[in-house]
Amino acid sequence: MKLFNITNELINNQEVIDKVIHHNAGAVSVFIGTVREMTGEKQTRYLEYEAYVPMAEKQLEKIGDEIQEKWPSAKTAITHRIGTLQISDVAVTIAVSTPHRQDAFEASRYAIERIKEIVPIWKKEHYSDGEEWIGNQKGTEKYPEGRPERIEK
Amino acid sequence: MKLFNITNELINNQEVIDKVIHHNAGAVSVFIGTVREMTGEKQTRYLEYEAYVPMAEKQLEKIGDEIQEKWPSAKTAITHRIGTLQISDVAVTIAVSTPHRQDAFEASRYAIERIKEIVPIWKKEHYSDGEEWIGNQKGTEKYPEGRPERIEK
Amino acid sequence: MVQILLFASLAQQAGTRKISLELDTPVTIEQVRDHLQNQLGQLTGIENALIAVNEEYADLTVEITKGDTIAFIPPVSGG
Amino acid sequence: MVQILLFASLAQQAGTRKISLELDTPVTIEQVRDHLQNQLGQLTGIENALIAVNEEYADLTVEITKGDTIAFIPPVSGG
Repeated sequence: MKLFNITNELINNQEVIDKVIHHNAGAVSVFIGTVREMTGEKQTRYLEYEAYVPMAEKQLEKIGDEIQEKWPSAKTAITHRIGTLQISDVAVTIAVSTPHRQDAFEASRYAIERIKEIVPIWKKEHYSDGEEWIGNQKGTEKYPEGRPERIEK
Repeated sequence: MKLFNITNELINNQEVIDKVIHHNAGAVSVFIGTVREMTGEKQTRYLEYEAYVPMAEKQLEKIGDEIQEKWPSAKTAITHRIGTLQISDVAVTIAVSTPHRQDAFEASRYAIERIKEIVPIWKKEHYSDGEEWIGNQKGTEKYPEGRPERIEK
Repeated sequence: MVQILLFASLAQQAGTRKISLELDTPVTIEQVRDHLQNQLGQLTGIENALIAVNEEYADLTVEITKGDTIAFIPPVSGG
Repeated sequence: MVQILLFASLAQQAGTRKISLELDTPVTIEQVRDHLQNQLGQLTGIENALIAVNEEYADLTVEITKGDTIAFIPPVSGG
């Protein structure tokens, strides 16, 4: 059972949740990212995700390690989907269990923020009027120090 | 499809999640409360929940209304189980979808806090060495103003 | 006739969850509560219970009338 | 021989995701990057891409050696 994985298949939320439920968990915070149709005035028709798969899985594991360090009794599982996704499809499911609820919420939120910082996955929006790689691909903003904040080597 | 309900059956998390997924949701924050074995030194064998069912469902709906007011584009579903629950069983599942993730986390957390304040559900712990109704049943603490904070009439 | 509902530790102490009461005149919830304790003996914690009338939280001073359902709600512990 | 991996907009511009490069002597990633642009033309955004060597983030100044895999990682947008 892989706690951190990238998949081409539909994500089964319950499968991710089951990976973190155990006898001393009292709370599970699950975050599910889904494909939204409207972003401001722009209408998404579908999305494509690609990943540097082996490194992305390692980086997801690293996020799990960071969570373990910050919230020692947390257990984390993350599945991110790649390929072509339609509106309302699940792109990512994060589950974190902890004995008490506050930690679960905080750790789950931490996980999604970190995914957006350090995991090599890219999203291309296919809008009704064109397409675009998301995430400052044009180099108009620079990462501080040439790398995303908080990346540790 | 009832968005807010009390049930005697096992909770199907995905069913609750499905109630809030829609084309302009981009984030779903799910909170799952499970039965934890250890609380400090105390070992739980199993739990019993009871509810004032019709009022509890109304109060859950009220929480949904409060969320709608605070986060207008949120959609909320809550299922709470009653009866006898074993270790790791799901007692409550809350799902909140929003266009953006921050609101989903905040609203989901708001929902669980409010459940613990205003919804007439009671938990009896069956420990390895005795049993206890949880929630200050002995009257050793008084609610401010004789009622839980933030209850509005 | 009014219905009185008890839950959790209150129901356990009373040995019942539901009591029917004949009312001659309108009474306050406080009076109902006193009456209950005369009938059933001391119910520990009832002073601290919230009150719901017809499934809505209400004050002790509310007058109840025929057909009402009064619930004594010990501190809740769901979630 | 080293492997160079391109992703997202960089792969799209380059028309390929994977390039093999013969190395005579150890070179820095910066030199690899310059070489790539000589070969493929200007890749918009490559200046801003992070670098991973063998699946770990690395600095531009790192020297690479035979068998290494160098990935150019445009700003990520998962989640």
